[in-house]
Amino acid sequence: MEFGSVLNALILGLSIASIWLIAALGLTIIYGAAGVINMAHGALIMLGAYSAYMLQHYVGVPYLLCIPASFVIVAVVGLILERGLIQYLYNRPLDTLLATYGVALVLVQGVRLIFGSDPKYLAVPEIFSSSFMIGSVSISTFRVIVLAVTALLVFGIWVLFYKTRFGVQVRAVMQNKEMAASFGINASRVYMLTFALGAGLAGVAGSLFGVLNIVLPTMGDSYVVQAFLMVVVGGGSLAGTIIASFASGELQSMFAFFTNDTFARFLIFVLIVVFLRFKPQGLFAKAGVRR
Amino acid sequence: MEFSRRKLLKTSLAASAAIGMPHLWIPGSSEAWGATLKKGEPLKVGVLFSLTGALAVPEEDSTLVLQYAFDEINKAGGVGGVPVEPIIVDAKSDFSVYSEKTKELMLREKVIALFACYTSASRKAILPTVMQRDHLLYYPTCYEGAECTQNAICTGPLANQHSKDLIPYMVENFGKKVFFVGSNYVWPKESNKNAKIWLEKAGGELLGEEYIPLGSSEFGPVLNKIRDAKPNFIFSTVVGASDIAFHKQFKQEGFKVDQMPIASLTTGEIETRAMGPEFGAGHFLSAPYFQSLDNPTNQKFVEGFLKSKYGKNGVTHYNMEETYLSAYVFKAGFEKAAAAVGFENVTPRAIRDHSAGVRIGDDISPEGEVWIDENNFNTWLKPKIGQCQGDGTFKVVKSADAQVAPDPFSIYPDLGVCTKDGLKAPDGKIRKSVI
Amino acid sequence: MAGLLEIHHLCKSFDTIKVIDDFSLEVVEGTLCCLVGPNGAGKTTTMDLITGRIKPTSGKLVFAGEDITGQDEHVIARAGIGRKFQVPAVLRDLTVRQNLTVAFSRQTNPFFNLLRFNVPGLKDKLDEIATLAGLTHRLDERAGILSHGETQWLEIGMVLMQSPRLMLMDEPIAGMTEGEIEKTARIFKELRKSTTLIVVEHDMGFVREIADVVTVMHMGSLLAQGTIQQIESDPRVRDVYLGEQEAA
Amino acid sequence: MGNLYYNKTAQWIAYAAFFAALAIIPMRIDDDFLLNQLATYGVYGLLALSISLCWGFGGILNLGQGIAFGLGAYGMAMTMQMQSQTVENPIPPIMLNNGLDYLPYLWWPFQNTASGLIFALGIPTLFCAVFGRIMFKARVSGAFFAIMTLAMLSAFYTIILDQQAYTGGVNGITPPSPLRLGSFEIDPYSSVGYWVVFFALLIATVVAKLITQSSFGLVTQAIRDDAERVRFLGYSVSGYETVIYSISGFIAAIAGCLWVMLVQYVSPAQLDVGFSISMVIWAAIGGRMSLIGSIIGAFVIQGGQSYLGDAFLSTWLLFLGGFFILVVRFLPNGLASLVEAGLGLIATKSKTATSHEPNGAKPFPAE
Repeated sequence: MEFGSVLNALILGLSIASIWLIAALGLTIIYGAAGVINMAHGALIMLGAYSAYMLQHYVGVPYLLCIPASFVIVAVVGLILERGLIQYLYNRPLDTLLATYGVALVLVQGVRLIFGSDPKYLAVPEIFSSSFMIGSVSISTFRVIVLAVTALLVFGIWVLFYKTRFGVQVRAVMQNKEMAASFGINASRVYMLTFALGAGLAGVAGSLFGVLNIVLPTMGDSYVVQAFLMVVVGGGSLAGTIIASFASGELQSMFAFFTNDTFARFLIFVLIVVFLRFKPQGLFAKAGVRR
Repeated sequence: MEFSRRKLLKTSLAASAAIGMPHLWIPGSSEAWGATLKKGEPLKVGVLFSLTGALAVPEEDSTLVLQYAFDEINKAGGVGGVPVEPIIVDAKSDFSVYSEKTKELMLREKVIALFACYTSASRKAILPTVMQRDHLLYYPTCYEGAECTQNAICTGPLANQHSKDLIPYMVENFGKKVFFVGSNYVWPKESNKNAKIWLEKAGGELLGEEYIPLGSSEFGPVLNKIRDAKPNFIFSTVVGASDIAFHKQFKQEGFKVDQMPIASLTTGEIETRAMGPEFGAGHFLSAPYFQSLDNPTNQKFVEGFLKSKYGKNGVTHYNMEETYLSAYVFKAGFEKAAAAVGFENVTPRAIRDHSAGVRIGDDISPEGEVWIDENNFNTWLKPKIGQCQGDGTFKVVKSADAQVAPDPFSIYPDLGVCTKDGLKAPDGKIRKSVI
Repeated sequence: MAGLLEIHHLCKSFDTIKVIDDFSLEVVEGTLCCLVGPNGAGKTTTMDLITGRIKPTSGKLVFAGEDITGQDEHVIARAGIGRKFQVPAVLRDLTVRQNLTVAFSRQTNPFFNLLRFNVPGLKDKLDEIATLAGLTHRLDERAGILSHGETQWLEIGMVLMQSPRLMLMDEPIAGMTEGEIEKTARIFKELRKSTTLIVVEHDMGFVREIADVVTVMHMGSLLAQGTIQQIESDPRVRDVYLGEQEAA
Repeated sequence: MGNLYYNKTAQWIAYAAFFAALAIIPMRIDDDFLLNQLATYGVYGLLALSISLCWGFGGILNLGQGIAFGLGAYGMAMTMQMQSQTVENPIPPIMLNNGLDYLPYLWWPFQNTASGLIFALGIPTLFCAVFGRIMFKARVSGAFFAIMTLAMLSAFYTIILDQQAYTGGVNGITPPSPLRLGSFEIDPYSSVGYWVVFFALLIATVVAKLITQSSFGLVTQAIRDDAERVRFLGYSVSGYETVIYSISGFIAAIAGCLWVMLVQYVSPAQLDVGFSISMVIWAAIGGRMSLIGSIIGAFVIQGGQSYLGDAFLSTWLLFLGGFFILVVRFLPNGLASLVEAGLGLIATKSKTATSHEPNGAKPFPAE
């Protein structure tokens, strides 16, 4: 076994981690702030990819501008979703899970009706479909872009949540909704914006995944369970999700390096179940609610 | 422990008597199909592919091309003098729907034959029902073989035909060292077993073999392993959306198509279109058919189909052509059976039995002459090698000199040889319905 | 005679904050012990520790001669400790009858209960408790619609259905009317004859009426213990208690 | 007189009527396909029943019921496959095709039909017991548990797909001939298959109904309401949760066996996330708090899928998704709550002067 190969695998693990993380970011925010299990997250990722495709294909927007545009479009969808449905279900967590699954069904089928079920592709500048070498390590440009966007978003979220007034409000609502309301914080508005933000992040993820692989109505399905596990292992906090994604990405890459991809996946699932057996509240749990 | 209808009838009656319910109808083998044909009435055939869901991408094309083929056949006078009425059903990409709809088509619609399935998994899901009713399935796709039923006719290449020319061609032109990548299921594994045989004969060297979970889109780990192994070319049996991700990431990770091309059994015109031609260009595909085949029959087929109301997707590819052929194989088999036993007495099984050796000449078959094997009811055909061009079409770089024989048990000689009555083991015993 | 419940040097910290600090207590069988103290003194936390809801950082809990330290809630409940919560906790989606039936937990083995439809002794006990709690006419109502006082009574009723050897009552009379409070006092005095109680209460009038022993907690530790007269004349208690109340 | 919906006798009469209707069908209808189809719906009914028991009564939302169903189905398929192997030909084709020339230990119990069936039902139940025990003991509940079942389902799906030599991979197992029990052969395309499913559904429903009315059922409903409180009454919440989760898994395993008996086929698609969630959708639309409502939910949705699906074709999923959203939003207890409300209306109209308060909220017993 060469050192270069292991190094390659480690760097790849970082890239896989960034993919897992960007898929899970929106979920973390929605789950962390509002306690909503959003099963439509995969469908929102898919919508992000289709938004980018639509803009590029019909309007001719350059790819790099499609990324923020996807954020806006999917955030608006999220906003409508929250106002139209989710806001009535906040005290019924299991029902939000089911209702959002229904939303996913509708979104996937709706996209299929409009765009057909054949795969689409996002054209990107030639430079994105190349790679460069650092020493003996080969690095794909687009993977670096995904990593960079992920880092940027994480930083943005951190600023938003810890350095702005809105962030204080969100954290206040997370701690205690009633108490926050008595300080004049409009919890309903906070939830609405958080949900839209989470949805928008899914949109960004989608516009990136459309380049890594393929734009299909069902493309988001495979990300949902995985992203949820990151959130659950992380205990619903941003830092938790980051660490969970990082660990899983590296483990996945190393397991795949030493065994094969299928077995690597299986191992990750089993490890997560075992981990939660001993830390059911996840990595960074909020203190349990007391009666 | 043979399956016995008589015993079945007795025990079922006994069982129902025990429960006390009088109503029961169990078919004997002669009436398994449960219907008779009448001259003058259209022939009902079932067309069962997914029009919605994940499998719709390839299977919708199959449905369209079959409709086109039956229109063409009906315009030319039908089958045995009567028109064909295809009953089109959506299998919704759900294996239990395949199973349910197969029963509906056979038991309720009483179709005389079934054109169905793209994936092996869905074929496996419906075969028990087809065999039990002694019915007939036309399976128009490449597959792994290792089946010997008395109820199926396949018009696609078997694993032993598929890579026969491809591997030697690649070794000759690019070098001896190869890396195998496939989706993690039966067909790629079986195909790779065959490929290894050809590789050994061609004096090549296998550097590694990796399988990716179906539907997975993360090829980073595999590409890293390939990078370390430094093969001369990659032999790929990755299917579906994964295949597209594979080709994209191949380029994104800095692999160069002229230094290490992918020789694939799957990446055809639709896949290339879906990934964007810049990711497909330069790679190789082995298939019996390409849209760009230069012969009058194919020109007529491509033009006719694309202009017809079924040609909305704007492409013809190998799987569609194989499906198109299956309609003509059905026509020829039916007419032979009708001539032998009389129109009214034709049963699905009779069609199958009389399809042995049926030939589709190059006046009908866009890929050139093919015929049905008299023993295993797969197709003799000429695999061709195409290289993808910058516009997404394929240029044929090599075509087999003669039709290659299909052999579903080529890599399992110990199990026996598939004959028309069943799998004949080396000790002479014959087993029916081996799936 | 050893106490029914003995608490030895109990400590509980959340992160770095010591909520219970070297707290010891002995409750003698057949007495009614009132646990009083200002807000944040650790009364409810003590209840939680006794009933296993939270596990102590150190210290030991002995009930009826058995070490119950660190046991799960249901094990402690089965040993004979029943509890009424500060915020009344009844099963709001079930009827009053079902609430009381569930609380009649003589048999807790799931397999034994799987196909059991008649529970011997249930009917008499249920009638008795329903009458005592004044809920006879509400038996088939959903518990979620009961008034606050009725909910308190239902939960007390549930504890009684368990027939525990030790009952923990966290603020049983909160939200009750004068009449209801008198009735509660009457019943507690009656109960004292056959069982042991620990009552957490703020209402000193009520405490005065029912308590055999009064324990005062402050900052997670035992401040004083004795009869109501002793406690009321203890200057330390006056300081802590009255000071606290004035500040609030 | 109160709302008939809560009347136990009325409930039993409704159950009897439902099963009487199911029993009349094969006597009246001579359509092999319809019988086979209805039998398949019956299997789905069993699954909906198992979800209703676990979720409606135990409060445990299980998005991974496909594990129990799938393991049961694989067990049955292996049993049926081994029935068609002979002394001269003892090894199933899937192994030979994957280079195994011996029968792996995993398959040994299925060489004998009786032990095969015991394992087919026992392994999924044991899995539920162990997994449930681990999770519930760690007090994983609610949405977290739901996600964990999803993760477990994905893990099983992946490993079954991967272990091709033992499981047939994505192609699954296709036993070539129907199930034989002793000298009986159960033809799936006859009323025999229908009756087997009918009686399984009947027995499972009656037992489930009895369980919900027993002391055990009451405790599980109390746990659903407030698990925390129930602990202080002396009940081991994790014990009860494990038992009801395992019973539910056992019923799903039966459904898996029957399904393979009917279709002679199993593949990892039976452990697909979508299929497990559709079980929950049946129960949710029918009414998760009502066993029979859930069963009817399965019949209606699957019937709609088969018969409306082709007419609407691609709009069906859109329609189903929308309908599901509406039910969750406005009828959390499913269509059964319409019946409840309807009967409540009748009861109010014909109300004899009982001591009930005006607008008195309804009690919330078993159903």
